[in-house]
Amino acid sequence: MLRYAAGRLLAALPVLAIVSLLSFGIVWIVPGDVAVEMAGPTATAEELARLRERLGLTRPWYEQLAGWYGALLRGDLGESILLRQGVAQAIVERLPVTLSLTFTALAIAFVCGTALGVLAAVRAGQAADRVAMGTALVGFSLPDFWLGLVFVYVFAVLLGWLPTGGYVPFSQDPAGWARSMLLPAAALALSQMGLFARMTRAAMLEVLRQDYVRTARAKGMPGWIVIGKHALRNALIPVVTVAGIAAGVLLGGAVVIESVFSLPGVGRLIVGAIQRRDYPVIQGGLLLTATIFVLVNLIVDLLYAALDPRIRHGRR
Amino acid sequence: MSLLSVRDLAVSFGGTRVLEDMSFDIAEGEVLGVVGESGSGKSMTALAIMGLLPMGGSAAGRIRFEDRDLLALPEREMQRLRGERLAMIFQEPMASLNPVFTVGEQIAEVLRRHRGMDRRSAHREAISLLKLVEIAAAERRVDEYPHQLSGGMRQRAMIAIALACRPKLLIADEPTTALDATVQAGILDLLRGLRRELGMAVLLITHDLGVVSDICERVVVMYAGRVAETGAADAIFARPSHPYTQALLAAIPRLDGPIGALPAIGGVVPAPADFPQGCRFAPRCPHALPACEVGPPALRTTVSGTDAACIRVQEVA
Amino acid sequence: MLTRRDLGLAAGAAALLPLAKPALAQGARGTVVMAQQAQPPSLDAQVTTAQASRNINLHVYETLFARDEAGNPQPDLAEGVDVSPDGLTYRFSLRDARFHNGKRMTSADVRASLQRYGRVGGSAFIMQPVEAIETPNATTVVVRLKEPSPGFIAGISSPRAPCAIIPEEEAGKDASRIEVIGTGPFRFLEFRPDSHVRLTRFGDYVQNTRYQGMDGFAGRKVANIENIMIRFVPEAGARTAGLQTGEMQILEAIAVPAAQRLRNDRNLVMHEMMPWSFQTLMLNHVQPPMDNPVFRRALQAALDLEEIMAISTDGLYRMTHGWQHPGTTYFAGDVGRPLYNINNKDRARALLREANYRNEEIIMLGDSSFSNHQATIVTAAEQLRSVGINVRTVITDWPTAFSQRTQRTGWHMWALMLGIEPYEGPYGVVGFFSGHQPVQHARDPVIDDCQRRLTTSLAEADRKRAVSDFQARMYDQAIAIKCGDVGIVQATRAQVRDYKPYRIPRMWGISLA
Amino acid sequence: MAVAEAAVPMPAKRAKPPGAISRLIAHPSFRWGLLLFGLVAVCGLLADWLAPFDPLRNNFRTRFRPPDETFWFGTDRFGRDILSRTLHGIQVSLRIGLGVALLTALIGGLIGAVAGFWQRADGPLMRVMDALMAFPAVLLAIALAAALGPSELNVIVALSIAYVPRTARVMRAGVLVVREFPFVEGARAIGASPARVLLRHVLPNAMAPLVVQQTYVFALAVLAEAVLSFLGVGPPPPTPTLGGIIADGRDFIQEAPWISLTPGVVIALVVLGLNLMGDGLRDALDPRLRTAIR
Repeated sequence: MLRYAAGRLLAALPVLAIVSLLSFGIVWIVPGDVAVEMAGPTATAEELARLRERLGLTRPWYEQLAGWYGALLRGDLGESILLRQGVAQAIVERLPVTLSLTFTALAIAFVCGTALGVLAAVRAGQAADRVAMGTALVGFSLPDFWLGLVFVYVFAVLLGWLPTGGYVPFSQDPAGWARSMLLPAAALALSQMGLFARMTRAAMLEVLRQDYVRTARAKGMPGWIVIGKHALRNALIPVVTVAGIAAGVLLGGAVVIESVFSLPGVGRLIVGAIQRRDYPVIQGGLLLTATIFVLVNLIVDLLYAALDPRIRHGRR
Repeated sequence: MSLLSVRDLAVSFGGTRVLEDMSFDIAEGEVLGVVGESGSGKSMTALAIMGLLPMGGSAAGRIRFEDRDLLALPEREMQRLRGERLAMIFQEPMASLNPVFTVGEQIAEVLRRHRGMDRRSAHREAISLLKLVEIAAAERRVDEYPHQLSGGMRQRAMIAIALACRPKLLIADEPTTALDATVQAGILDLLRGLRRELGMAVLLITHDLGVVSDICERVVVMYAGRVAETGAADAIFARPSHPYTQALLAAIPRLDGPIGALPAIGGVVPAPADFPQGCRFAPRCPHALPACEVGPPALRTTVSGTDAACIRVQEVA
Repeated sequence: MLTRRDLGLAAGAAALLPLAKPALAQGARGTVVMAQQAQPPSLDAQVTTAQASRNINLHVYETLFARDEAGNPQPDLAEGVDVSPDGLTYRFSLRDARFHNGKRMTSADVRASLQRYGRVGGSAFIMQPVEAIETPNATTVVVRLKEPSPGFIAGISSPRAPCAIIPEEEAGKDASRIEVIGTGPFRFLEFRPDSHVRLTRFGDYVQNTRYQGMDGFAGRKVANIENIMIRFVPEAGARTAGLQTGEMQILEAIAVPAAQRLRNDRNLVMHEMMPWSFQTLMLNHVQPPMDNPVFRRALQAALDLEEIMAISTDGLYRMTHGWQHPGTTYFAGDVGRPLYNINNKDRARALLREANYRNEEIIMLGDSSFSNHQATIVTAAEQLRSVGINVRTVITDWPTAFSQRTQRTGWHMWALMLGIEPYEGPYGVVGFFSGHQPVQHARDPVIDDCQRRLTTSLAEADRKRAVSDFQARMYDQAIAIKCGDVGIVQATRAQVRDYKPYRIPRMWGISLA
Repeated sequence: MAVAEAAVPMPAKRAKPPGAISRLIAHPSFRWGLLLFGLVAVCGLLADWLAPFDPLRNNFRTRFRPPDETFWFGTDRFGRDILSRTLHGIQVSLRIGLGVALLTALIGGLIGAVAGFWQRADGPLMRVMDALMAFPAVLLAIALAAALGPSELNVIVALSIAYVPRTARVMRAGVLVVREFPFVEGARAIGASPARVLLRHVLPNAMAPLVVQQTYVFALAVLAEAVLSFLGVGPPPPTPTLGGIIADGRDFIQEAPWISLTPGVVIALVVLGLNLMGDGLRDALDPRLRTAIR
């Protein structure tokens, strides 16, 4: 298991190297720079030029590239002038928000999606199946940010049940955290819930045909154990592989949702940095997001192995 | 007083009857063999008894087991019976074991469910069950996954699961078909030994006449969803009465080989939708008369003491 | 004989009684949450002209002089100033003030701050004429100029990029690298990017006893609120909803339709500010056919400015032609008025023919970051299209648009809202169109001359004439197009007492019921 | 050469097996999907005729009109008709979606084919694809759209770069399967050049999963375009785009919810239709492939 993990990690390194190069490269084709933002909207060209020089933005690109990689190899992502803090710190501060959002959404999507999928598979061909799959497909098709707007309007403004946005750290107030996460996570989760439901249904239908499900019933296991333990454990194996991709999609979706719900997360940090030309943050943020994605997929691979003993023992 | 008494059992899927007029008894401790080609309805008989017919299938008739009518029993009651007094093993041991749980877990689960054992004692019992089915190094194997076991060991593990609660009746659906010849013999020896040891009845489904002659006391020969002939194993092997039974026996040079093609008679078992009106074997039967196609023949007692479904049984036998 | 300081104290104490009664009775208490759209690009007050920073910085930092309610400079950290008759020497006497780090403010801090402003300041040109800054004693600062600069006090009192006084040891640091330490009534606690800034009452704040109450950014600043939370909420709808649910007490600005809807909500108070800013369309004179004044006049004639204003402000606007606000010192009266909001399509077409317009593509540059800019461009483009001008709208994010407009090519018209500059007076506004890099990219000798007269004439009448001439030239040559005055609505919960709208939501003087 | 090649038994050249079309039409998902998508698409294509108003025409007298008999879906802050803008917005969204689907099919298909066919190219190419895939597609597209500048074409390019890895992966998987088929071996054995083998024999037979995948990419691109427009990096205003109209309304979600509502529903319909069609396509085209694979 450990060797398997190490092998996967090693395979991720070249990918991360390319990721870092892309992160740096994107910034260099973006017009404008941070001085524009810092000077303010009505600054004159002269004021701007002076500020640009003071901020060291006039250095040639290769110098900056060398500087960035040099620092990166020392584990230093550089510093954001706009945010008054190091890029690493800026990201680490927002990571809990984005991870809360992404993983709450992932949990909602996974739990609701598999439940819907199981329901549909067990009642295959019946009305419940059609309703469940219809729900999944509609969820799959709704734009998440639009859904967020609708949620805010309905649940925060009209009904006043939940806050309109903002983030409460879990350590400060777990109930408040849950309240702040519910709407954005639900809006974000819906599309991936559809994905999970469809995957689960297909996998369950496959699994329910298997002999070992019949064995479980022949052993006198009650229906819910047969479905929930013997069948689902097997059906989850292909579903879990999707979780890695879903996490990536959610991470991307979090970008817009964070903006709709005023959550200070990594997505908004990066989008803000793009809009404000905060180069070190764009570079560091993209690099880190991609790294998280790679890591999540690594975890999924390991989870996959944990779920399926055949992989764990290297027989596949 | 028989342990299991099946009367007029019929199984149908939608409008199609795949099995009908199935009647037989098993006494306590008795071994009954059900023989037939694939498609003859023997597996459906087993599944109907277990209440595990595939989706869309329904059973009619009566199945009495220990004074209970299994067909009338609510699912909840059936669940309590399955694995406890009534157990079943299947043909393909790899596919029948759940790949994601250890063998021990799959045995212990039954004990926890029916015997209310706690995790630890169920695990201990699982080890002794593995020893009972003669798996070496049971203490190690108990925590292994099915894919780590050989084919024969998997089937032994399946048997251990089935025997966990010492059932009164074990239904074995082609338990050796998927295994190598040498392994087959081992499994059969095991079954024979265990039956004696535990005193349980066995319903052995097979298309291997050798297996039947080896361990069965009585035999039911099935063809195309109906009983062709039934009686004591000795009698049937010594003097088969039904033309189909005769063909079966003629098809194998020796009793320890499997059924090959039936060289004596052409054609194959018809699909349920194409079952003929009268005697279903008639189209392939060398002795068929126009009268055979009128209606399904009833069982009649033969000179050898078996019952055969053939109107010409006196002449043919 | 009473000194000026004693007098101030006495007057202040007397004035304090009715005003500070709730404060004295209950002590400073409560947390007020204000929401604004953007986050501050910098908490270095000297550097940035962004409103998002100003909202925060003017609670933390103070300046020698500050603008009063009417926009005129008043002493703040200075007790007063003596200006020599030749206009070359400014002698500031400093009042008692303490920095948030506990240090007492001295002339050395002031000198270092002014010098730093000359290096990094957002309006650093103010310091251009400065020759030397001397500190004869701890409470006196003497600024010597190379040449007269009548706008000097106006400049150092402006909130545009405030010439904040910071501790000497911070003044050596580069732009945006300083610790946030000022002398204001609130001190900085934390900045959570994308979330909020927290300020807390500065216990050792030295109130300016020259005044009785608050007065613009000057006056006596009494902090009745213990904590301030300034949240950055990008979605306007979320800000409005937050105000309605009580999550937030003050909005820097509320969308006009929302303000109209909530006008009668008894839990909320809407505060209209008019004028808040100018909406303008800047023209690039070096891109043909814009180099031809006749073509520019065609644009001037074609536009229906009222429609632009009505749409871009969602209905809160005033049709005013002046490049200074009416009622202020430099307002130039009716100069140029006949050329404002002509909205005559036939005249525009005739001018286009006269200008020999050959369907060249006109790029209208806007940005998606400021909805007024975008709406102005979209509306104006539609109007110009209808008189037969080949228009292409380019709407990018703010930095791209801004970078583009500093180029001489790639754009013809650009929407910009000028808020703080007209409020400051004429210097910033005229400055936009003069100097080495005027926004229109082609220097205009007449405007350059107006700028020179404005910044160097000692007599106010001469300076007024310069502004008047500037305005005449703006219209006559169609240098740029002023669309109208923009208003905004600040909104508070009814529990916020004694709130007076101003250029930023001021948290001193208010209290929570 | 040609003679020799003709001697090699070859499956049908066409990617779709005979009967695929009829199987498709019979598939309920596909039928419903086609109906939904077709309905919306036709509305979009006929926008010039169907739209009651000029989608760009401002009118400050009709600002923020709630839906009524003149403006069926209300008006926005510019006084523009939401229905007319939505109809034209469909056009833009479909152009972008189709553009992305085609461009990714071309680039991703090529990359995937090369990676699947030449093992030496596989490693490097797929590492680059993995790296691209590691960025959340939306984030990558935002950065690229900001870098390239706002225009419809740039949005297509940005989204294509973001979605190319998925297509490449699908294509690669298909090629890996097909290259092991006997007729490919046969073509190689008689000395057909690798490029010819790839283009003539492998690609046409690896096309089915690509077609299915691109239907989903189309749907993803429509959603992503909305996100980009919503964040202000889509096609520039006043171009009516579905995401852009939602963005126009978001500041007035309480006062004028109709602005954002209509385009959101339309996006959902388009995407739903495409997904349904994708499901149908998968079921109709895949069985052949599945039997080929397993």
